[in-house]
Amino acid sequence: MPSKKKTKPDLSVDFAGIRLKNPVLTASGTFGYGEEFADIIDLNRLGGVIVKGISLKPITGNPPPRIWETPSGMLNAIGLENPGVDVFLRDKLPFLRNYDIAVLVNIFGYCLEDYVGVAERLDGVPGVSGLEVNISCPNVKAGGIVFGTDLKAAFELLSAVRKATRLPVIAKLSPNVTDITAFARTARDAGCDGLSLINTLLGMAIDIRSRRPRLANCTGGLSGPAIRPVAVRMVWQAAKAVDLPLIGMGGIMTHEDALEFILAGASAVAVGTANFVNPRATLDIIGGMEAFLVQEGIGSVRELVGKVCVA
Amino acid sequence: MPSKKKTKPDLSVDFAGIRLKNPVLTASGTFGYGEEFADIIDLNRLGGVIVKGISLKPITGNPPPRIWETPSGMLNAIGLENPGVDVFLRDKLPFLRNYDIAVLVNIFGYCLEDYVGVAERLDGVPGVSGLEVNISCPNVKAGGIVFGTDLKAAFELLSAVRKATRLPVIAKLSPNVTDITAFARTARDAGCDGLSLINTLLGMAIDIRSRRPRLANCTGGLSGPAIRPVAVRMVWQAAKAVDLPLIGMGGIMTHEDALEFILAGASAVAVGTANFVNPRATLDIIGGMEAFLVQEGIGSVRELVGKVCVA
Amino acid sequence: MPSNKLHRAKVLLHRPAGRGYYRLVLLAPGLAAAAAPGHFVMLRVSANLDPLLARPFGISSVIAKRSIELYYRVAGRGTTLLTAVEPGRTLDLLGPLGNGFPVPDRAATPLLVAGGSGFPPLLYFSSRYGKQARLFVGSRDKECLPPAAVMKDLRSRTKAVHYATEDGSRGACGFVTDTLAAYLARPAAGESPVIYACGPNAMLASVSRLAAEHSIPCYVSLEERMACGLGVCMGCSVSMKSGGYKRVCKEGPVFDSREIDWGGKTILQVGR
Amino acid sequence: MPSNKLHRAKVLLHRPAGRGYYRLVLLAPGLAAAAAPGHFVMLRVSANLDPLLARPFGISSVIAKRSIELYYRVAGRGTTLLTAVEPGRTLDLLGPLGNGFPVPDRAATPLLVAGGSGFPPLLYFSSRYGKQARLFVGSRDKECLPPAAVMKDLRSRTKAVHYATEDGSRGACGFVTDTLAAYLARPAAGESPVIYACGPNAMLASVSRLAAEHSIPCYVSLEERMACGLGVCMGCSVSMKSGGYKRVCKEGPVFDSREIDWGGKTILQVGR
Ligand SMILES: Cc1cc2nc3c(=O)[nH]c(=O)nc-3n(C[C@H](O)[C@H](O)[C@H](O)COP(=O)(O)OP(=O)(O)OC[C@H]3O[C@@H](n4cnc5c(N)ncnc54)[C@H](O)[C@@H]3O)c2cc1C
Ligand SMILES: Cc1cc2nc3c(=O)[nH]c(=O)nc-3n(C[C@H](O)[C@H](O)[C@H](O)COP(=O)(O)OP(=O)(O)OC[C@H]3O[C@@H](n4cnc5c(N)ncnc54)[C@H](O)[C@@H]3O)c2cc1C
Ligand SMILES: Cc1cc2nc3c(=O)[nH]c(=O)nc-3n(C[C@H](O)[C@H](O)[C@H](O)COP(=O)(O)O)c2cc1C
Ligand SMILES: Cc1cc2nc3c(=O)[nH]c(=O)nc-3n(C[C@H](O)[C@H](O)[C@H](O)COP(=O)(O)O)c2cc1C
Ligand code: FES
Ligand code: FES
Repeated sequence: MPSKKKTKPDLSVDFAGIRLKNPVLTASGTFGYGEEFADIIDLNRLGGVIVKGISLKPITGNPPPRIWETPSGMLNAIGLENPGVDVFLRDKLPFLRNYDIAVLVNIFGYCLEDYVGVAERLDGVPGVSGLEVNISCPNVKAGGIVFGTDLKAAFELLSAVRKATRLPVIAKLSPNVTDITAFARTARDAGCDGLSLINTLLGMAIDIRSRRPRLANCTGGLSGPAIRPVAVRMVWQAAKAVDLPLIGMGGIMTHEDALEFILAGASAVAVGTANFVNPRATLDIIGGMEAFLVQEGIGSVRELVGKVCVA
Repeated sequence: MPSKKKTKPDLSVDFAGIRLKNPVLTASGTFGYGEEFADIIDLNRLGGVIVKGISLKPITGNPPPRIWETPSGMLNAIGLENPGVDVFLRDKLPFLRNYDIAVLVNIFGYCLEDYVGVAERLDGVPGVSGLEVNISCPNVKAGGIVFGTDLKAAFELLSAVRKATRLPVIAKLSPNVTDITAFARTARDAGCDGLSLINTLLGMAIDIRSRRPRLANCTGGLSGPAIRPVAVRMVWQAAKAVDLPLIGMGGIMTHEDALEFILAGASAVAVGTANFVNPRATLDIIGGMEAFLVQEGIGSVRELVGKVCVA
Repeated sequence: MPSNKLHRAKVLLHRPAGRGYYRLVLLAPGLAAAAAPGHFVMLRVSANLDPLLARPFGISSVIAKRSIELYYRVAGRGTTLLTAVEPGRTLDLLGPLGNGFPVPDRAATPLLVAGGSGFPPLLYFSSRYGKQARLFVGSRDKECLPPAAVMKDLRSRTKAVHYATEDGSRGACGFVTDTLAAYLARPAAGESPVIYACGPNAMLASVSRLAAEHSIPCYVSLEERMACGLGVCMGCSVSMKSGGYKRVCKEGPVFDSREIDWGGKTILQVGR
Repeated sequence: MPSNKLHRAKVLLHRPAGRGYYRLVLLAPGLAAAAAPGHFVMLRVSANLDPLLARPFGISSVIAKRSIELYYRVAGRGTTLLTAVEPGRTLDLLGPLGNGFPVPDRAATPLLVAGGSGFPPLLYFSSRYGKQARLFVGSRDKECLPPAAVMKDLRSRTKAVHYATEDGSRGACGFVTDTLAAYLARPAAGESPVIYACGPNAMLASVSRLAAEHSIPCYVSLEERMACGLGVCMGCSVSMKSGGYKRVCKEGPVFDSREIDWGGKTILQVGR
C-alpha cells in the first residue's frame, strides 16, 4: 500500500562520479578553505566545498583596493592570492577532511605546466573529490592568450590536466566569450567530466573625482545577482550543447535562484557572493529547496535538471 | 584681467561631425520617438535623441511577456517592434524636427539589403543627424550568423551601409563577444564615423513554478545598472583600440555614472533603462554634470574624455 | 512648459485595509485633477537600484481634488517594500496613465465585474457612475473579497451587488462569471447592460465570451508587466485579434474585449 | 554546534547623536558577551539586493552585557539607508570580528589617538583602560569633533584630553599629530606611552612615523573596503613591509604600525 506520509525529498546528486548529499556547493574564492565558516554554519550540511583557487607556488595577489561594490553586484581583483598547493595539503585540507562533504579543489596556473603540476600533486590525495580547473580568471594569461577565451589553448590545457590525474576534472568556463557552447564542446572533447559556469564577467568602475579605477588592478570580475540572467542563459546554452553534468553559478542568493539554474540544466549549483551577504545562504538554499520539493510533490531534485519548458 | 566669475562650463560636443549641445542622448528603444516624453521633460534640453530601431518594413515584435525585472536590471525581448521607415518619416520625424536637438536614427534589418534599404531612404532627409547601425540585437540573425558577433559579416554590413549614405554612421556594438576591440577595429575599417556601446547582454530567467522562461522569447537583453561595470570596461577597451568617437551606454542612472563613461573614453553617453525608472533622468544627469564641472573647476566636458588615470 | 506627469507625492495616509490590502493616500494635486476612472500610476517603491522598476497601480479614488487613493495587495518584493513607507515621506509617482474607462451612456446600466484585486479602478468608477451600476464581485472565499470598507462604499454607491465565492461562503457558490451569466440570461427590465471588468485574465476572458454571446459591449482593464508605463518600452504589449500588439499602458489598460486575442498564451504569468 | 557569529539583532535605540553621527544600539547578547575593544561588526543595511554588501562598523560600547553600541557617520548610500531604520526592527549582524586591540600593560600609558570618525573603537577601549590613558583628538574644526556626549564620556574616563583643530577653534591649532609630537617630546614623568590610533590613513601614517622616532609601541586600527568581514574573500588586504598582504578583517583591523607598508599607494580611496 503506498504510504500517504510526505516523504523527505531526495536532494542527493551524483556529479561526474562524485556523490553529493545535496546539489549546493560553495563557489571558489568565496568560502576560503571552509575554516572561517565552520564558526557560523554546520559544514556537514553542505553538498560540498569548492576551495579557493590553488596554484603550484604561493601567490601574493594584487595590490589594494581589490573590491568595489556595484549595483546588485561587486567587482573583485584579488589576483588569486593563495598559499600554494603544498601549504594547502598540509594546513587546509586536513581541516576539511573532518567533514563528510565533497571537496573540489579549484586549480590554476600561469602556464600549462603549472596546471599540470598542481593536478599531479593532488592526484590520489585522500579527501580530494575532484578538480575544478579555472581557465577563466581574467588575470591568468599565457603568452598573451587567455586560456578561457581561446579554444585551442583551452583544449591543450584541459587535455594535459586530464592526463595528469585520475580525479574527475571539471572545467570552469569564462562568460567573457562570444559562444559558450564552443568552449563547452572543447572541454568535453578534452575529456572533462563536467563543467562549472560561470566565472565573473570582466568589468570596471572609475572614481570620477580621483579619475582612477576603483580597483588598483584597473579591471576586475563582476559577480553577484547582477549577473544571474547571463549565467542562467549560459548554463541553458551549455546544457543543450553537451551531455556533461554542469555546476551552475552566478548570483545565486535564494533557493529559487538555485532552482532556476537546475531547470536550465545544472546538476549542481555553487553559491558565491551570497556567502558574503548572508553567511547562512547555502543552508537557507538547501532548506528552501527541500521545502519547495515537498510543496510541489517532487521526489528528487534530479527530476528537475534541465526541465525548463521552452515550447 | 581674467574674470573671477564662475563661467558656465561648456557641455557641447562635436560627435563625428554632429554638434551636440551636451553629451547626453537617449538610448534607442527606451525613449520611443520622443513624443511620450515631451509631456514630461523639455526635449530641447537634451543633447539628442536616438530613436527606437527602424527597419525597412513594419515589424510587430515578439509575443508577450516581453520584459522581466532582474536585480538592478531588466530583461527585454521586444523583438524590435516598429512601424517601418516610411511611417517613421511620415509620422514620427516631423515631431522631432520641432526641437533643436540631434536626431540619430537607429536602424536594423534581417539581412544586408534591409539595412542598406533603410540607410538609403534616410540619406539626405532633413532632420536626421546620423545613423546608429544596430548590429547587436540578439534577435537579428542572417543565415544563422549574428552580424554583431561575426567580424566578417559585421565588416560587410557596415561597409555596405557606409556606401549607402552620406550621413555619419555609428556602429552599435554587441557586448556578447570575446573581444570588443576586434569589432571596434572592424567598424573603423568599414568606414564608420563612431561607435555606440554597449547593447544589452544576452540573459534568461525562469519561473521555477511553471518551469517556463519569464520571457515568451526565452532569452532577452539585460540592461540597467547591473551591466554598467561591463559597459564601462568595454568602452575603455574600445577607446584604447580605435581613434573613433564613442557613445557610451549601459546602466547610466546618474551624472556620476555618465562621467565614468566619459573618463573611460566616451565622447557622449546614452541613457536607456533609467528613463523608465526616472523619466527626468536625462535632465538630472545634464544638471549634475554641469554642477560637477563647476565644482571641479573644469571648463569643458571635452577635457574629461578618456582621462581615466591607469598609471 | 509641458504638462507634467511626474510628481513627488507626499504620503498622507498609509495603513492596512484588511484582507491583505493596504490603503495609500498620496498628495498629488496635479495628478488628482487629471485622473479619471481606469487611469493608473507608476509608483517607485525603492530609492535604491533593486527593485529597479516602478510598479503600476490603479487609482481607486480622488480625494478632495488634491489626493489620490490606491489599494494594493502585497504580491512580491516591491509591494512588501512599499508597506514600510511612513506617512510624511514622499514617493516618485508618474500619472495619470492609460486611457481610462469610456464614460457610460446615461441610459446604460454598467455591470462592474471585479475579480481578485481588480476592484480599485471600479471603485473609482462607482464614485462617478455608481448609481446606474450593478456590481458583480467574486473571489475564492469571503476572506478574499475586497476590504470591508471598500465593499461598504461599493454597496452604498451601486444599485445592487451580486456576490459569488468559490466556496459559497458569501453569495452564490461559484465564479463571478456564473452570477454574471445568470443575470445576463434575465436582465432586469429596462436595463441596457455594458460590462466594465477588471481582474485575473482567465476571468476577463470568460466575461468577454459572455458579452459576445449576449452581444453587449464589454470593456476590460488588463494587466501586463510594465517597465515605463509611458508607451516607450513596448514591454506591456498584448495580442490583438486583428494581428499585432497594443500597449496596455498606452492604448489600454482598458480595451474593448472584442479586440483582444484571448486565444493567445496567458497574457500575464503573475508574480514569482 | 559552532559558536555563532551571525545574529539577528533588534534595534533598541537609534537617533542622531550630533555632529553628523548616529548612535545605534542593538540587542545581541551573544555578540555583546564576546566583544572586546577594537572588534567590529558587519551590518546589513538593506533587505534588497542593492546596496548588496554589509557595512563594517567598530563597536563603541557594550551595554549591560547584552547590547552593543555603534556610532556611524552618514558617508554614502548604505549609511543613508541605515538612518531610516526604526527601533524595534531587526538587522542582520555578523560579529564580533577582527583581532581587537592588545590589552595594555598595567604600567603603560595608552595614548589614544582619534582622527575623523575613528573614535568608536577608542571609546570602547576607554571604558576598559581609560584611567591610565591620555586622549589625543583632532579634526578640521570643533564641529567635526566626535559628538558632545562621546567627548564627555571620553573626558571623564581618561586622565587627560589633548585637543587639536586645524582652524584652532578648539585646543591647539594644527593636526592631532602635532599635539602628539609635542607630548612625546616631553612625556609626563613616569609615563611609558603606548599608542592606540584610529582615523584616516594619512593620520595613521604620521602617527606611526612619530612612534618609530620615539621608539614606542604603536597599534593602528585600519579601514579597507570589505565584502565578507570573515577572512574569506581576500578583498580587504593591505600591504605589509615584509612583503605580501594581510587581511584587515582577520589579522586586523589592529596592526602593529611597524608591520604596515605605509609607502604603498593610499590604502583606501574613501567613498564616492
Ligand atoms: C495597469 C495595472 C494596474 C494595477 N493596479 C493594481 C491595483 O490597483 N492594486 C494592486 O494590488 N495591484 C495592481 N496591479 C498589479 C500590481 O502592479 C502588481 O501586484 C505589482 O506590480 C507587484 O509588484 P511586486 O514587486 O510586489 O511583485 P513581484 O512579483 O516582486 O514583481 C516582479 C515584477 O513583476 C511585475 N508584476 C508582478 N505582478 C504583476 C501584475 N499583476 N501586473 C503587472 N506587473 C506585475 C512587477 O511590476 C515587477 O516588475 C496593477 C497592474 C497593472 C498593470
Ligand atoms: C573595520 C572598520 C570599522 C569601521 N568603523 C566605523 C565606525 O565605527 N563608524 C563609522 O562611521 N564608520 C566606520 N567605518 C567606515 C564605514 O564602514 C563606512 O563609512 C561605510 O561602509 C560607508 O558605507 P556607505 O554605504 O554609506 O558609503 P558608500 O560610499 O556608498 O560605500 C560604497 C562602498 O565602499 C565601502 N566603504 C566606503 N567607505 C569605507 C570606509 N571608510 N571603510 C571601508 N569601506 C568603506 C562601503 O562599505 C561600500 O562597499 C569602519 C570601517 C572599517 C573597515
Ligand atoms: C572575491 C571572489 C574571489 C573569487 N575567486 C575565485 C577563484 O579563486 N577561482 C575561481 O575559479 N573563481 C573565483 N571566483 C568566482 C566565483 O567562484 C564565481 O564563479 C563567481 O563569483 C560567480 O558566482 P557568484 O555571483 O555567486 O559570486 C571568485 C569570486 C569572488 C567574488
Ligand atoms: C526595452 C528596450 C528596448 C531596446 N530597443 C533597442 C533598439 O531598438 N535598438 C537598439 O539598438 N538598442 C535597443 N535597446 C538597447 C539600449 O539602447 C541600450 O543599448 C541598452 O539598454 C543599455 O543601456 P541601459 O542599460 O542604459 O538601458 C533597448 C533596450 C531596452 C531596455
Ligand atoms: S510599459 Fe512601457 S510601453 Fe507600456
Ligand atoms: S573582507 Fe573578506 S577577507 Fe576581509
